[in-house]
Amino acid sequence: MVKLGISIGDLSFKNPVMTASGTFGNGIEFDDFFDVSRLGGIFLKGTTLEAREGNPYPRMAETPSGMLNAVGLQNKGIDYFEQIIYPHVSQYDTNVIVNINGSYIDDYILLAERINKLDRIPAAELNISCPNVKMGGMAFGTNPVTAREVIREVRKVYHKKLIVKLSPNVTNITEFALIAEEEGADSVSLVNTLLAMAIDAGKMKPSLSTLTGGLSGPAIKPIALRMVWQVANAVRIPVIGMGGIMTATDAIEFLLAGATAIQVGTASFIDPMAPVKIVEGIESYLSEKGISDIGEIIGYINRKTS
Amino acid sequence: MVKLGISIGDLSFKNPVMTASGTFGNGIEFDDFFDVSRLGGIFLKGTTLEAREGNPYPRMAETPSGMLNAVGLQNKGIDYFEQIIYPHVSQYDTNVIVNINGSYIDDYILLAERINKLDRIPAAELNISCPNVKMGGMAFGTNPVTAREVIREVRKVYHKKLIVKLSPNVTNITEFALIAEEEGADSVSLVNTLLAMAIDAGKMKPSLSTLTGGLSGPAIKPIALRMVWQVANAVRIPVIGMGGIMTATDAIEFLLAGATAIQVGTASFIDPMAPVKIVEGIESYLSEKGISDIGEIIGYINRKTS
Amino acid sequence: MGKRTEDLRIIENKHLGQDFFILELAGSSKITDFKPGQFVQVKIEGSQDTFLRRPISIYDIDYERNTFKLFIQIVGKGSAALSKLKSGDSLNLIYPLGNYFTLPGEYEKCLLIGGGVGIAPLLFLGKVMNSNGSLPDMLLGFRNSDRIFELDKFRKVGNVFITTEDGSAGEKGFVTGHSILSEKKYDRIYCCGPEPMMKAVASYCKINSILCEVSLENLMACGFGVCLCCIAETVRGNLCSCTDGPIFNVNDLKW
Amino acid sequence: MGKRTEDLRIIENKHLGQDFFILELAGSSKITDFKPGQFVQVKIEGSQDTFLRRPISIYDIDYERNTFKLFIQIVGKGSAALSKLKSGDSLNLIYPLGNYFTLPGEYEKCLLIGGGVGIAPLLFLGKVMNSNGSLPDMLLGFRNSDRIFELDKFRKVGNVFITTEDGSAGEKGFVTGHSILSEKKYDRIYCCGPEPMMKAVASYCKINSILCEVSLENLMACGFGVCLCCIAETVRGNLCSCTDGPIFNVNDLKW
Ligand SMILES: Cc1cc2nc3c(=O)[nH]c(=O)nc-3n(C[C@H](O)[C@H](O)[C@H](O)COP(=O)(O)OP(=O)(O)OC[C@H]3O[C@@H](n4cnc5c(N)ncnc54)[C@H](O)[C@@H]3O)c2cc1C
Ligand SMILES: Cc1cc2nc3c(=O)[nH]c(=O)nc-3n(C[C@H](O)[C@H](O)[C@H](O)COP(=O)(O)OP(=O)(O)OC[C@H]3O[C@@H](n4cnc5c(N)ncnc54)[C@H](O)[C@@H]3O)c2cc1C
Ligand SMILES: Cc1cc2nc3c(=O)[nH]c(=O)nc-3n(C[C@H](O)[C@H](O)[C@H](O)COP(=O)(O)O)c2cc1C
Ligand SMILES: Cc1cc2nc3c(=O)[nH]c(=O)nc-3n(C[C@H](O)[C@H](O)[C@H](O)COP(=O)(O)O)c2cc1C
Ligand code: FES
Ligand code: FES
Repeated sequence: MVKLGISIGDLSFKNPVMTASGTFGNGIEFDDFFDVSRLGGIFLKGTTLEAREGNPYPRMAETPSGMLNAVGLQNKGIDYFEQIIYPHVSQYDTNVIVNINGSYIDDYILLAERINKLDRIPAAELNISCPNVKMGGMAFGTNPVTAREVIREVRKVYHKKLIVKLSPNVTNITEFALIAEEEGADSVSLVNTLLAMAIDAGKMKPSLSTLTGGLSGPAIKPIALRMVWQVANAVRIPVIGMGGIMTATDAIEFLLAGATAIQVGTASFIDPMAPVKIVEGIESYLSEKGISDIGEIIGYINRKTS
Repeated sequence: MVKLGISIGDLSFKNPVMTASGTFGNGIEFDDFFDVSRLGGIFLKGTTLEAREGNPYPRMAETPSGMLNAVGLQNKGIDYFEQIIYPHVSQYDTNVIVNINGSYIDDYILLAERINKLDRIPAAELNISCPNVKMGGMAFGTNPVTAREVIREVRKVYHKKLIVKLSPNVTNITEFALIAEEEGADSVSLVNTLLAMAIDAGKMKPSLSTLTGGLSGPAIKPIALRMVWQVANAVRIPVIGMGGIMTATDAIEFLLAGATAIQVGTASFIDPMAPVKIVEGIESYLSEKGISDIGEIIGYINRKTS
Repeated sequence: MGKRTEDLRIIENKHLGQDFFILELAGSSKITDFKPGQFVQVKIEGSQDTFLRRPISIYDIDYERNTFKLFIQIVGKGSAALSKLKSGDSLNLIYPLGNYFTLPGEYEKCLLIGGGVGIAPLLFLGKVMNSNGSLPDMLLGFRNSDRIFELDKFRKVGNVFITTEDGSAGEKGFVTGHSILSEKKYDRIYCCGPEPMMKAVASYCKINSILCEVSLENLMACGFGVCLCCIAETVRGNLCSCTDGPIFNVNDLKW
Repeated sequence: MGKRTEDLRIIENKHLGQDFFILELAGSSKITDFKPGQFVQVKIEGSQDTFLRRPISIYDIDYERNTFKLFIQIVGKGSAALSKLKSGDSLNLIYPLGNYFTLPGEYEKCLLIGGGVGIAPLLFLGKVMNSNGSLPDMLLGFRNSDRIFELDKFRKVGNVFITTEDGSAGEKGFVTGHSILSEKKYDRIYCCGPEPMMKAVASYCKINSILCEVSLENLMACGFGVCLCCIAETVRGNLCSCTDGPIFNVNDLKW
């Protein structure tokens, strides 16, 4: 038997495969397809204090090996979450993690306090990298000063595992990872989507109502992999890698680069079974290579070349 | 007849389709395929003062809708250029533009002085964005201070059209475009490749000898398009757009976003006729839409939405 | 049975002429849970530029043979790739997806209005109505007579009326101009077609206080309610057209 | 005629068993300018993950019918997609590319060494030698007898010797261990196969002062000398294996 378990501090995960926020709904939508409890963890759709309607339609454009989205954090707010979603997701036998968002630092703090009280939520992902909102989001995560401030304030009130989700839209992503580490984050996750644009030449206008949106999918995998590799070599806290992971092979590339765990995002749209297939694929890969513990491949290429 | 001509200052181009440096050799390699003089201009392979061997093999990896390269500016140096390449490319009836590179500012200056003397070279592209060299390249182009310095010094000695090639590996690309404009550049071209990585899961090692390389091809088109749009809205000098242009439709998207001209890069590897097919495709598009002058579509989406 | 993802075998790919074709697929599980108005998400293999699945309505069902059909128009890369499939090839689907048309009460008079490829979900709807003992009227609009296919099928499930934009078949003009609308009174209208047509039908229904459901064709990334890309603006806020739709009562839409 | 890019029609796709197949293509222009050792760049359609072309050697030519063949092993996505092509399908190529084997002088004794799918360029080379009046020896190495195909073709152009790693055909072991090498003296050896094999052959040749040319299989992005990705390290610096190669004299390589 291959050992697939990993951990972030004292929080353990049965395997390194999780789902990316905003691409897995609240898990419930996948109940028909597979047993969600087989995953290492699930990251729920980005939540804000108040309910939000998101951006106008159209919010999506297909691009070569990827897609743009400009959803803009549509969600029903924390009250609805506590009353309706929480009871359901509490039944999963896996780590259920909330992705928290705000326009102002105070929003993040208030939300973190609420999430902190929920017993069955062992961790929160601090999203300072959403490119699709007018206020907050990526604006926090691409400026070292505001990034530090929001992480520091949230850390004060949030006492479980704090994962900071980094933006790839920066010159030097390790700078932001180091800030997260310095401010006491337990982990960093990366990457969020890349700010991008699509234009319909026939109609002579932008494809999205918001003009720009976030690029995800295999197109960004080489960029995400580079950033995960850079960050894993710069910080000591565990790194959760994502960006274009479609198959177990893709996931293994991120682990080899230094990610302790990975998130499956856009892949779930095309194959709702992708996350669980990736768990199985990683297991076969390790068996075939005669590797008994997933820990042996995490950061393997860095041990070899340094 | 549709008017396809555009200009950068007083330098005119018969159409907006050019070729990206490093993807078109010195033009000569395309003589078998089509009449290179049909293009608006050609940007030759990156040149340095001295001859360079570039990076060790392997230098290339295929990625979803794209590729990584880590060539590292292999070229035969400026002496060879003047003696062997220049006489040949001088015969083309199009604008032949040299892409200049260096490890230190002095290298750029010395090279720019040499290029300045070549009658048949009406413009130079200052490459401060190569991600594949240990010194110079992207290091200049991702730091506002050094970027300004190298542009300023080259501008002093180079008296023809100076085009500054920008790196997409920055938080805010308009900052660099504005610096180029302030320092007297005649145009900016963008984007160069995105710093990225590929790992061979089977062999458990990085695919490139240099670990990281530059991502090009359709995968990056949405990011490039967003940056071109941002820059075109920020500067007054003409913008030359590129990144993943495979077809005339792609080229038109860049023009609509605000590019005055475009460069075809990686596409030429897959279809050596791509640049000339794009000239033809743009012409048909304009005819079908009943547009008589290419100028009408340049920046069209900005006029409409602002 | 719930939503599922499966490789299904293509039994026939029937090219109808112009840009239309019909794929018949062999259900691997029992398909008795399909409801009219629902759709499938088709994975496109063998096309370098299609990353996402494509939503296609369920056009027809054969419960005995456990097969069903998709009626598709070639409009781009994905549909073009699908048109090249041959019998025996396999196709990966996520299905059945979406909500479904509300069936009429026993004595309600119904009109099904379709435009172009938008006629697709109406055949299945008509058949279900038949099995409930009613014979709906069907008003089908086309650009011209060359683009009319499968009429015999529709004639079996209802009384068919036609409009064409150029008058080459049926009445000339758009569906909303057809004489049947002034001659008959309907309790319910079901509509699927280009957005301008559905909006025109919706406003006709509102004015005349007719219950009206339309099938939206919003762009979709997932098709099962997780990406939130396919939203329709409704009086109850932004709703997913893949789970809360594709069928909407026009009174709910902010049209 | 120079390099060109064209859509060619597939006349036959012959599956040989294991992972090997042969595509026969109808030349649209005259193919009399092909030289042994040259290759084509094949565009892969219908495979979502193959962006770049794939380089494949010219295996055989039929001047009368103006057709030529490619001998391909399925090793990944691109070759797998090619294996599914059918006669009548079209394939886009850039060709002919690369330099070519240096032909021997009139009285020189030659050995052609191929390993696995590396035998591909040697048949064409052998045929050209035949037409110059010489009958080369051919030493072909395989993993096992199940992976030996087309031997009849090779027997027509030269004296064929075989090795297999498991001894299931010919002599057991690697090509460099074959008895022919100790029994006969050659003036020239031409070699194509896995890199370790070519390196072993190269060192044998250097020790025995035999002229040796190998065909490299470096990763290529363009195939016609513009990307500088396919370089081989040589005594004259980094050279493109797509234009200065794929054929190199081993004395030029930094092996
Ligand atoms: C619930 C639902 C049911 C559908 N049922 C059917 C059906 O039964 N038969 C059928 O032929 N089609 C149906 N469609 C539409 C079908 O999904 C699209 O035609 C298809 O996705 C186009 O894919 P493509 O790759 O061929 O075109 P693309 O290359 O993706 O696009 C070609 C052009 O069509 C436009 N386009 C693509 N999809 C849409 C859309 N959904 N709305 C508006 N414009 C679009 C694009 O912007 C582009 O201009 C349905 C759509 C939905 C949402
Ligand atoms: C000049 C030249 C002539 C060739 N002639 C032939 C021929 O006649 N018949 C034939 O079957 N093949 C030939 N090859 C090799 C052929 O190009 C590759 O097998 C093919 O590109 C693999 O594509 P794929 O998509 O099937 O594999 P991929 O999915 O791209 O790769 C599968 C695996 O093979 C490895 N790989 C792919 N290409 C190469 C390579 N060039 N060198 C080392 N490893 C590689 C990859 O790293 C990966 O591990 C030739 C190559 C060159 C450069
Ligand atoms: C439709 C969509 C919605 C998303 N919503 C969120 C979100 O609410 N919060 C968040 O942190 N990231 C969100 N993301 C980003 C993903 O979690 C992930 O970081 C990104 O898509 C890259 O991974 P991928 O390429 O595997 O999809 C969203 C992505 C998509 C495609
Ligand atoms: C193999 C290769 C070599 C390149 N060499 C150079 C170079 O020498 N100088 C330069 O400015 N850009 C170089 N580039 C970058 C291209 O000019 C272009 O900016 C980039 O590839 C994006 O465009 P594309 O996606 O159309 O290829 C190179 C790109 C590739 C793929
Ligand atoms: S298409 Fe994803 S939620 Fe509807
Ligand atoms: S493959 Fe591009 S130079 Fe050889």
